[in-house]
Amino acid sequence: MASATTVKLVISSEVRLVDVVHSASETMAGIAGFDEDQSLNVGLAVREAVINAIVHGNKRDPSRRVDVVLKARPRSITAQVRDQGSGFDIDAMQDPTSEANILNTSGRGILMMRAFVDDVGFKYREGRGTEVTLKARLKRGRRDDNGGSER
Amino acid sequence: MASATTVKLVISSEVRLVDVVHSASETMAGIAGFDEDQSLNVGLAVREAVINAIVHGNKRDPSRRVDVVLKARPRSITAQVRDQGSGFDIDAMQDPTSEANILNTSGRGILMMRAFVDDVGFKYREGRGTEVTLKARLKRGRRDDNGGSER
Amino acid sequence: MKTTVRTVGEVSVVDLSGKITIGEGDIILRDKVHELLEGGHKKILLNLEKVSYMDSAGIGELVACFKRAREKGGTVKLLKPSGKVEDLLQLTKLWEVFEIFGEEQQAIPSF
Amino acid sequence: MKTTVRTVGEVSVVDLSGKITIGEGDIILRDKVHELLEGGHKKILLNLEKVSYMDSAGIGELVACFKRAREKGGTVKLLKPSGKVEDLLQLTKLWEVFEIFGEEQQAIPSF
Ligand SMILES: Nc1ncnc2c1ncn2[C@@H]1O[C@H](COP(=O)(O)OP(=O)(O)O)[C@@H](O)[C@H]1O
Ligand SMILES: Nc1ncnc2c1ncn2[C@@H]1O[C@H](COP(=O)(O)OP(=O)(O)O)[C@@H](O)[C@H]1O
Repeated sequence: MASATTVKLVISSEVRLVDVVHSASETMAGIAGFDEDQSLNVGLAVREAVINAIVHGNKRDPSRRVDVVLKARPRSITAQVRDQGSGFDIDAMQDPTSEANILNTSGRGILMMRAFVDDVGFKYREGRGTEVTLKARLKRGRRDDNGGSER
Repeated sequence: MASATTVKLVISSEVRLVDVVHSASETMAGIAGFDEDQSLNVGLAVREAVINAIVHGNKRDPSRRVDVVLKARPRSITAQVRDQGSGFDIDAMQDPTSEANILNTSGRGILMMRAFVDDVGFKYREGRGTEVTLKARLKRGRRDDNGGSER
Repeated sequence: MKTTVRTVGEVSVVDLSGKITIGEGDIILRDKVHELLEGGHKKILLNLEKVSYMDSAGIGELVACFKRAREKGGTVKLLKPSGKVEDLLQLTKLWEVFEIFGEEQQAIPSF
Repeated sequence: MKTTVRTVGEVSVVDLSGKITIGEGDIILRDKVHELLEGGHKKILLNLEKVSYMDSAGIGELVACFKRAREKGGTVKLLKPSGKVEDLLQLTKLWEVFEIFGEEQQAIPSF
């Protein structure tokens, strides 16, 4: 397989930098062959991961960094977003669409990630923070469902 | 002075990645307070530096990297673009607007950098490649000329 | 994001354009709805026709506006969400929380 | 970048839209002009009205098209450059190399 086209970004933990990573992700999705709407989906998923890294992981401390690696291959894109935080329990996550939570003003980021890309993985390592890995594959033809995906 | 808002990018030497750095630069110029047209100028200047790093510095070898550091401060932006090439003699540069060169199909990148930002500096260090530093400051009011600039 | 407010009868129609995202659109939206509520304008119709997308912070602010209006005895309704904005309202099931209209002429008398 | 070609009398008018940049717009421009010249169309008017910007590779390709046409006994002229594209033609002094028109009606009979 041809080696992936790779972009690494390092940002300080400021929410106004989210747009930089968002637009880089959209461009990379375009390189991978995604159309405009599919690229926006990738951009939005990466955006949510970066927001979480800045807000929850790094507690908006601008001296902490967020590391992002974007890899475009023909028909697929991978994003890794890593913070310097102390992790969290993904299994404790509440369903933001439940009646109890629907009027909460937060708690929808991971839902969006899972809706907009095919795979979402979380890994926490002591001293290395949380790493979120997002993968999206280009669907063939006009099918809306995602036949061969292992999601 | 407040510390700058910083983004680092590392790309493989592929011209299709130029857009990623271009759009990151435009976003950072916006953060520094530049309007749309001024941000495009910054984007175009950085774009030319990145093209040169990929094409001339790294000879389009995708295994070589281009490192970019963007720093936005209120009313100013700095970009550093570094390749892994063997440098060049900036003083040997020809004037692309002279009669002898006007019909050349290349040679206008540095002219564009100098037109679109206030300062352009080149530094070459053995083993570290060429580093181009671009600086743009926000002009006050509606003045088109660039009064106090040391360009 | 940009907003302009029109008054149609007793309803304040807020035309939004751009994106409702963290640190920018969400704050503009919050401030605008706050201003309307403080000024005694309790019937608020957010026109989303020209909103290209929202992130989770933007969606959260929509909910916050909805709740803040309700606390003050007012209402926030939505007009013409489309594309990604519509997808997001469906995904988050907020489609069932908000009153959503496709036409301004239907939205106005509903207040 | 996108191109469409219209034939007005003996002139091929190429309507360009988007940006003429390295690895994409420059290649599309080269191929389109090459195709026209090979097809015996020697009077080419590039309509730049909807081109938002060019980089040095795009500008270089404009010059390459100009020269290639000349070698084949043809001509490339420019229509309606504006904004950043106009700035760039001035900066590079290519404004004085190309024949440039503000109106198609004036450009067509000039060939
Ligand atoms: N990178 C992270 N580091 C620490 N905690 C996180 C991280 N990402 C998510 N979380 C936790 O998971 C929760 C749910 O995240 P999310 O669905 O994105 O909603 P929101 O960010 O709006 O709360 C967050 O409130 C936070 O407690
Ligand atoms: N990063 C670099 N490494 C090596 N040589 C460079 C670099 N940047 C510029 N040059 C040299 O300077 C020349 C002029 O550059 P420029 O004005 O950008 O025009 P162009 O790139 O179209 O040739 C190039 O042709 C090249 O020889």
